[in-house]
Amino acid sequence: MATETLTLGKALNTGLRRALETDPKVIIMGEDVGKLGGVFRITDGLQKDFGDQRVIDTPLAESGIIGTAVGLAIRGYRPVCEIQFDGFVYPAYDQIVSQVAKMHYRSGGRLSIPMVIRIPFGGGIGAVEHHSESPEAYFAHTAGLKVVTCSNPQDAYVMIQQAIASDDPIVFLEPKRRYWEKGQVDLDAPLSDAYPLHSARVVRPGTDVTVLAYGPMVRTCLEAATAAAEDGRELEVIDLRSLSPLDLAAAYESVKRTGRAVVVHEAPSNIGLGAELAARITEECFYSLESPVLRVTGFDTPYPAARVEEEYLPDLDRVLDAVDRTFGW
Amino acid sequence: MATETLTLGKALNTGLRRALETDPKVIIMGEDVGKLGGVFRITDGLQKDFGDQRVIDTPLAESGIIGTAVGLAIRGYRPVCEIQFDGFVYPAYDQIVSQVAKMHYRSGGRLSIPMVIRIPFGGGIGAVEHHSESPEAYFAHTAGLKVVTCSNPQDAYVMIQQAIASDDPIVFLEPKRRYWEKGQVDLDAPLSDAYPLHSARVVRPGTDVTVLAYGPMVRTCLEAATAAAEDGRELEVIDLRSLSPLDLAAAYESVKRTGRAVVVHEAPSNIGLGAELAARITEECFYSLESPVLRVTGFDTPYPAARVEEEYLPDLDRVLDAVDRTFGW
Amino acid sequence: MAKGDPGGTTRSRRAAPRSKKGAAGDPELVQLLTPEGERIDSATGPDGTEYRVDFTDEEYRGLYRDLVLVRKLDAEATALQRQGELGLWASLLGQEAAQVGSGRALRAHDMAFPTYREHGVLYCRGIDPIMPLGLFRGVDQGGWDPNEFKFNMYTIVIGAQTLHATGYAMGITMDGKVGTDDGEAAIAYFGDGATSQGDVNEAFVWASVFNAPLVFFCQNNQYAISEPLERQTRVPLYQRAAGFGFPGVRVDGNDVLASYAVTRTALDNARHGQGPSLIEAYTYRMGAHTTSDDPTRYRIASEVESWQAKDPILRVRAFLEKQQIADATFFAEVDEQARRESVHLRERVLSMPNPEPVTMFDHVYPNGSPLLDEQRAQFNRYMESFEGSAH
Amino acid sequence: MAKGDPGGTTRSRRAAPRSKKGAAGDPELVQLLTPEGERIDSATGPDGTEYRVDFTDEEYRGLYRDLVLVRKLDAEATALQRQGELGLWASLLGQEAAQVGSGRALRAHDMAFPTYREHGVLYCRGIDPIMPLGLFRGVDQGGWDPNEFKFNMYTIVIGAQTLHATGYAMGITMDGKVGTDDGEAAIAYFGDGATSQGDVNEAFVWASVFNAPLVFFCQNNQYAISEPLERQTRVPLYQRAAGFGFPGVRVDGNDVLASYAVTRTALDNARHGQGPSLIEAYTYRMGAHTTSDDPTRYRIASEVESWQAKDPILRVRAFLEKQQIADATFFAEVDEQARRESVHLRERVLSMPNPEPVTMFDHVYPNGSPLLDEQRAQFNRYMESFEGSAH
Ligand SMILES: Cc1ncc(C[n+]2csc(CCOP(=O)(O)OP(=O)(O)O)c2C)c(N)n1
Ligand SMILES: Cc1ncc(C[n+]2csc(CCOP(=O)(O)OP(=O)(O)O)c2C)c(N)n1
Ligand SMILES: [Mg+2]
Ligand SMILES: [Mg+2]
Repeated sequence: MATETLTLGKALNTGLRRALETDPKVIIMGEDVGKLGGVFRITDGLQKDFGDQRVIDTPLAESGIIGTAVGLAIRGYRPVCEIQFDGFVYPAYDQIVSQVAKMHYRSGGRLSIPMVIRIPFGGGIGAVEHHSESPEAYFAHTAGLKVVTCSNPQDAYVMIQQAIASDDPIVFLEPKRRYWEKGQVDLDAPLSDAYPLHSARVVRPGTDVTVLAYGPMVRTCLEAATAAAEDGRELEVIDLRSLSPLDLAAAYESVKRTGRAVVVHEAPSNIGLGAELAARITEECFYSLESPVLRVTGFDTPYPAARVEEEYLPDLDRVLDAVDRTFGW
Repeated sequence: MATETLTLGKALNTGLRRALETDPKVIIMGEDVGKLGGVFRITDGLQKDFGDQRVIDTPLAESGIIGTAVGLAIRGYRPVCEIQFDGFVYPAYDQIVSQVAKMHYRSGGRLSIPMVIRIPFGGGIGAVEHHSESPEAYFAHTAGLKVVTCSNPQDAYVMIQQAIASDDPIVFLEPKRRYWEKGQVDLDAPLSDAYPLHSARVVRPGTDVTVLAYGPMVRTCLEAATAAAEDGRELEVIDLRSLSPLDLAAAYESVKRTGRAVVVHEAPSNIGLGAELAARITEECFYSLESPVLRVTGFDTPYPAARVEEEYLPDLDRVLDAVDRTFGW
Repeated sequence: MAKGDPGGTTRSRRAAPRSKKGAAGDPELVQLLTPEGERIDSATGPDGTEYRVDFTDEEYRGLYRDLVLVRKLDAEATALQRQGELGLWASLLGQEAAQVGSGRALRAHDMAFPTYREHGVLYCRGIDPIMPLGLFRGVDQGGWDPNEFKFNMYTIVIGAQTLHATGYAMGITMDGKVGTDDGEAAIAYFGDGATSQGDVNEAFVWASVFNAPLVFFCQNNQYAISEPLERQTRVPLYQRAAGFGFPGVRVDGNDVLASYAVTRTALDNARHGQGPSLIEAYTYRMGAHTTSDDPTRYRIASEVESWQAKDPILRVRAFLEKQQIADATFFAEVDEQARRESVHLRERVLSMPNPEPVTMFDHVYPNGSPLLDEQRAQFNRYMESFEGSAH
Repeated sequence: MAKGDPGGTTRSRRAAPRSKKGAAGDPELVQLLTPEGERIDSATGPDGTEYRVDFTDEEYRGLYRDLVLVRKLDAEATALQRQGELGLWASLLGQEAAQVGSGRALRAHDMAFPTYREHGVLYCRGIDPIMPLGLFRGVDQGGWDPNEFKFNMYTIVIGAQTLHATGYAMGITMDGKVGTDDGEAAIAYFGDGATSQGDVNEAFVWASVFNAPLVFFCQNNQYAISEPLERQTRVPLYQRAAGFGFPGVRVDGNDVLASYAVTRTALDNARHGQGPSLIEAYTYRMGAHTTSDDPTRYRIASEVESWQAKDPILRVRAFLEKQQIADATFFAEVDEQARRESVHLRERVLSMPNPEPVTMFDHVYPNGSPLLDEQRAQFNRYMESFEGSAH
């Protein structure tokens, strides 16, 4: 039986390895992805086993990484690009939003750019500036890109393979503070049977408040749900998984039952994912809502110094506080 | 009496001239801003009158424009950078979101970057790709930047001067399809008495539905209001003017009266300004709303070919359709 | 003339009838045909490479035909824009030789990455000149498959395509299609202004480090819109290459023979595994930047006139006449063909249909998206609501 | 020793006691002090510039003191990180000479733009070494005014600061502070990896076009994290400059004298209006990239050992000893000072307070923002709601 206990990081590594084995056109490129195996070791051992033509240490320039990957995709490759940290994706922004995102459209559907851009994202690891960003709104607002993120090792293993197999260009956000968390991973289940990449999932059913989260905040919300249950309140926690397109069927159904919704993310509030979720849920569930959709997010400041990030990031208490407020409205 | 009829473009030009006269530290930099006066002639004649040390034709690289402007700001200058078209700001994205936006915060408030980044934005001029983008959400989501836009010549003239005089780094979005529209501009009123830069303004009072817009869509909404009035419906139109920070006091007050709100922008809907406006208005006016806040926006596609942009962009009919829907909810 | 390979045929060769070693003018400039139509036997590049061409009469005539056709079709597009049939046009006027020379140097399997101005290269690739007009008419955003034509979509964002070309060329190497006589190569076109962009310099880094089979072909037409060359550099652009570890050469971009020779050599070096090189084709943008531009605001008539004397077509015609390679009948026939093709182009542009608005929702993603499906459906319902109404 | 201007004093000069023309080793490398501690009288750069220094004994001792102190403080920071007192540390171990040499070549009014590793330059600027530790401890994000110290905040995004330096230098020109003996200049620090970034190359373009009074100081420490130099270039980095139209020179970055001489010349050229230049300081990162890194994964011990033999401090000590410029008492005194300063640094780090959480809302905008005022107020209310509770 091939169910193993893996960290989220190791699950990604195993998924990447599987993708390299499955399709000879899959290549991995990025800074330090080769011998070092990436600063988080997500590509550990892959260059050794697949060679430096498949796992490519690139020059230090993110626009170059994405731009050359576009050319490789035109040539028929399926590049998986690693951006070392969230804060270093911006030099590649033009290539991502003006080239990668638009190529298929510009070609009238004749050309696809099956690229995956892996980005470790989010805070909570005590890092210096530029290492704890949550840039998902920038990408999810961009038509032509898809954006996904995983919250547990099983999803990490499956979703990275699905993303690589997809012909859509996909920004794959990895919750870096969860890299070391462990979970059961079924290594044998065929990809074709897997839960669809762009579907959300109810990770804890509940009756009183719907809580929407993704990536690193899913665990926080599950912990909040456990705490709330002790107080007799049942939170339904939904892991969005796909940030673009959003899959809100389960959320709508849930909110229509609970009448209350809380959205949680690390990124700043202003024009973040939470705004979109609030707007859509309100539109769809207008007559069911007992209170407005509340947002629990990072604040609208640059990411602060590490010694205050605990207060900056949503935590169990802030989620519960918002839950309380939906009842007191 | 110094009230003159100017196009919006000429009003900006006059405002820039005034800023150059007022403060010797103000400099203008960008591609073709000198002899040519910019592709839209917004800087027409300025190099001739202020010299090529104050109105600087730069090499063709946007990251270079913003990056060197940061250095000039550190040196005590107040750079006003022109980005030639909305679609060409992305090579400078890293400098804007990681450097310009964060410098003040990083320095613990010791250093300011009083920079204005002027960007002609939006569609409706029949242009080829990359010339009709609405990138406001990218910047308004970014903590540390302020974002404003003008909808008429008077505001253009005043706001550009206010933005330049402000110590905050400001993305100044110019509604390019309105460059040629004329209006009265009071050239003499002192800047110190002017309407505050970061305040929204009710541009047409009404009782039935609150319509929020900014930049190029204000006029569209005013036309919709005229049409609606013929059908006996009074729209209250609010010109947001400041996209970050948002000033929603008037909007809240209005929606509490009307019970209905429609938000209009050209940018794609998904995680756009409209989402934020809908989320905040819903939170603030929860018990006053007769229908959810509706959004009339560009679609979530790359900007389409010019021959279909008329259908892509919100127009009078689509605004009225949304107004109707708020009544039919 | 064998498309894409004029150097490969034999028959009556007429190599450099008036032999003259080294261009009279700039020693930095590789030139094989003077503005007066004099052939120069061979020219030496800065690294000692000898450049020469050895064309048949037929091939010389073919190049002339290309130049005339390319100019005529370009003029037709400008006219179409003036008449409101195109939204914009970026004319190649003056740059025909750089484009035809380099375009004809490409082999069938080589891949080109153009900017928005390479209509001449497109033509040499055997592509219907109607293809890019959808973009400029505003009925599509490019709309072709780069691999079908071995010609990437036009790229408007300055410099972005140079990285695509570099990646593509890396792919050639990864496919093992380099190092032999039938190896492949790629060519990246860009302007003088583009050399200031980070992307172009990153492409130089990448191409060098990965020894990519790639030719960087910079048409230095002296201007980036209104900005003269000195806003981008204070040394000749071809010299940029050395610091990145590969050769650079400046060629007379108004000389179709030299442009051909230099590009052919660079492509062959690339396909044989010798890595990238940079060609600076020294030329001049005779017209406006685009139809939206007014060049009288930033350059003087005498400058334009001085370049008129270096016209890329006149010199070929002078050469053909002096050498009696072509006669009046031939020239008339070429003009007539150019007229015919441009009329044909015009007719087809006029009949290009506007896209159905609802198609704007198509092809955002290969796998589609429920959000767009929803928006498309709403849009259809909305449009239907007007049906029958006066709207 | 006159801080920032050791070349300006007189007294007992001891120029190159063991005269030796041209480094024994690499002709491309400007060297004035061999790893064995032999002085070379003068060295010639690739463009023929002669480099020499003429220090007093006092100044030689001063440089030694700087090197030892800088290394010791750096080691202390590494130790603090190991003990959990800093979140991260980017050690300069091995690069002391490049930093002290260039740092001491700066005049008081010159402006430096560091990366995250220029602790040695910072020290030479007379700045308290505690200053950058807030960033690495995680109590602030940089937290100083660049103009106060003539030393920009550390910049982590690779290459970004080179454009800032260029703009700043343009401002020097615009202020008329160039072209005379008391002109100003700026210096931009960056690594070998950074040379691949678009921003750095754009900075080269800008600096050249605007003839900015700027020195590009690249510490080529052979690695960008795990990636060796050949991932960034296949030719020596100093050669990059020529293609942008300004001079480049490679200096032995483990030789404090040569680093000083080359930087001083470049700065003087800049302040006199001769524009930018590039210095490649050829050195080696002896330690890990940062405390998060494990270099054993990507490089072999023998390589590190071979560089150990070129240690930047040992050679100065050997020279001082051989020349009897310093004796055991002096070396002991320096060690003692280093110990004292590092203990003092440690004590102050340990007592650096954590910021009040609510301060995270401060200084987002010079003019503030109502959104942040609201969030701050909410945050305060929220925090107060726990008061008295067990939380
Ligand atoms: C990133 C970017 N910035 C600005 C522009 C606007 N623009 C279009 S063409 C052009 C000048 C290009 O000059 P050059 O590279 O010399 O090419 P040329 O047009 O002369 O052929 C500019 C600034 C653009 N298309 N892309
Ligand atoms: C834009 C960007 N990309 C990636 C990183 C992550 N990173 C930090 S240091 C570094 C290597 C830098 O190498 P080099 O320029 O040689 O400087 P060194 O650290 O060797 O002094 C990388 C890749 C970054 N900080 N910024
Ligand atoms: Mg040009
Ligand atoms: Mg390095």
